Amino acid sequence: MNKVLFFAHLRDTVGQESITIEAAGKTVGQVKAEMSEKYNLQKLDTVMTAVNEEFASNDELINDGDEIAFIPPVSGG
Amino acid sequence: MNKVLFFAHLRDTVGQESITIEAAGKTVGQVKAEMSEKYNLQKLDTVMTAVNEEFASNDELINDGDEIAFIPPVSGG
Amino acid sequence: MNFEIAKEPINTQSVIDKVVQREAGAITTFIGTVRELTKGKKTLYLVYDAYEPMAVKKLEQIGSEIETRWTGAKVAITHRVGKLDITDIAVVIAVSTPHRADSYEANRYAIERIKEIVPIWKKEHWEDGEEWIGNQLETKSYPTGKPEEEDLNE
Amino acid sequence: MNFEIAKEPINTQSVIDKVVQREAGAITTFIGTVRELTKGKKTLYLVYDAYEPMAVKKLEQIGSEIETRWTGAKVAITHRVGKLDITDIAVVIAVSTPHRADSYEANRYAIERIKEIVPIWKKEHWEDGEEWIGNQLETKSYPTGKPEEEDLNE
Repeated sequence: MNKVLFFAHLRDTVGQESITIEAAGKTVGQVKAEMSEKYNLQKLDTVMTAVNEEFASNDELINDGDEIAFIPPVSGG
Repeated sequence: MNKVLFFAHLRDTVGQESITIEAAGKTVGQVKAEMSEKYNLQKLDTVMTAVNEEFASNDELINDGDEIAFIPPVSGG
Repeated sequence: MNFEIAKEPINTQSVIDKVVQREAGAITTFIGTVRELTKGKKTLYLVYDAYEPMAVKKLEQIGSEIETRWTGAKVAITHRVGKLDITDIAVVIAVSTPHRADSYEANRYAIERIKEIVPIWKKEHWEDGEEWIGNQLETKSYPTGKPEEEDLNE
Repeated sequence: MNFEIAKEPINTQSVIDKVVQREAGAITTFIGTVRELTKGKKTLYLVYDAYEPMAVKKLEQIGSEIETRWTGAKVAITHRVGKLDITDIAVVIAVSTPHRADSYEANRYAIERIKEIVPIWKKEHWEDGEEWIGNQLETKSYPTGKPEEEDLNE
């Protein structure tokens, strides 16, 4: 099982802070595409992904238990 | 009468914080030269002068009552 | 804990205290405050949200980057989350270094880097609406899905 | 009184408080502290002396210069005099501006300008002696007897 976290406008669109999916064996890019389709997420090319709290490339493979987070352009400071 | 103030190493050399002289009608440069000779002050070309708390050129004329200060290279901050 | 996400108002002095060192001749601080007007539009308040554990890690990473790049530098950063009113403090960055030029440069590096890689977002609230602020120009994309080294040197 | 010479320890927060403004998104502070080692030589303590009324005027002048050059900037500077131990604060400069780049630049300008025109001197005390510190390289001279505009842009 994998927890998927949403932040900022993605959270507003999805309507949930997190969901749980089965993503082991998929790539970050595949999960991103699935989420995009399921929730009709826009401008996903500007959204980064983190796996276990570290930025991950689209081609990185997800393992069971990994926490996935979608990181829209940040605006701290 | 004019008060002349010395700071930092000039004060150590002169041995006094200030002296009183008669400088009305003289230029800053003249007073500087007199002080230099009287107290054997070194490197006076690196020393700025202030008249009434404002930097003054060597050719500025001193009026009675003006306060003259010799300002060695500063090192605040 | 030199790198923190805070739910309560930030005490600037306590952040500064973390970087005091006998080898330092200079401490710079950057205090990001909530400005009332942005491009003529009046902000009522902001809400900051963060992916907290990752945000702390990324602040720590920025600290390591600075300590590698500027010898003798010591860094502390606290970023606030939650609702902030005008003039409230969103972030405090303190950097101490032996010499002053480094202190300004390293501090500036920290704030630019925060705006690049630390998962914190602000939502602006105006009289006529609200919006999550991202990369405002929407010129940035991440083809590989993560920030690249050159994103820093824009 | 945004520009002060202080005989007692400087409270950094109180200097920062003077520049808080609703229009500001950034406040930078520079805190000059007494460093233990300079070029490998161990400082025991420093003594700062000032031509106080003129020093205050010159700090005010620096504030005016900044407020002219960086629109919307607000400045406060306090410089300490007397005996200072290692890590003690010699000077605090606080600058607030609408945008952060200005805040760093204006703050940096202030410290460089202090080292140029504000009549304050430090005497370093080492184990084997003491000395008033001036322009250490002794490369600077004032042919007209006062600092020139171009002295700033070295």
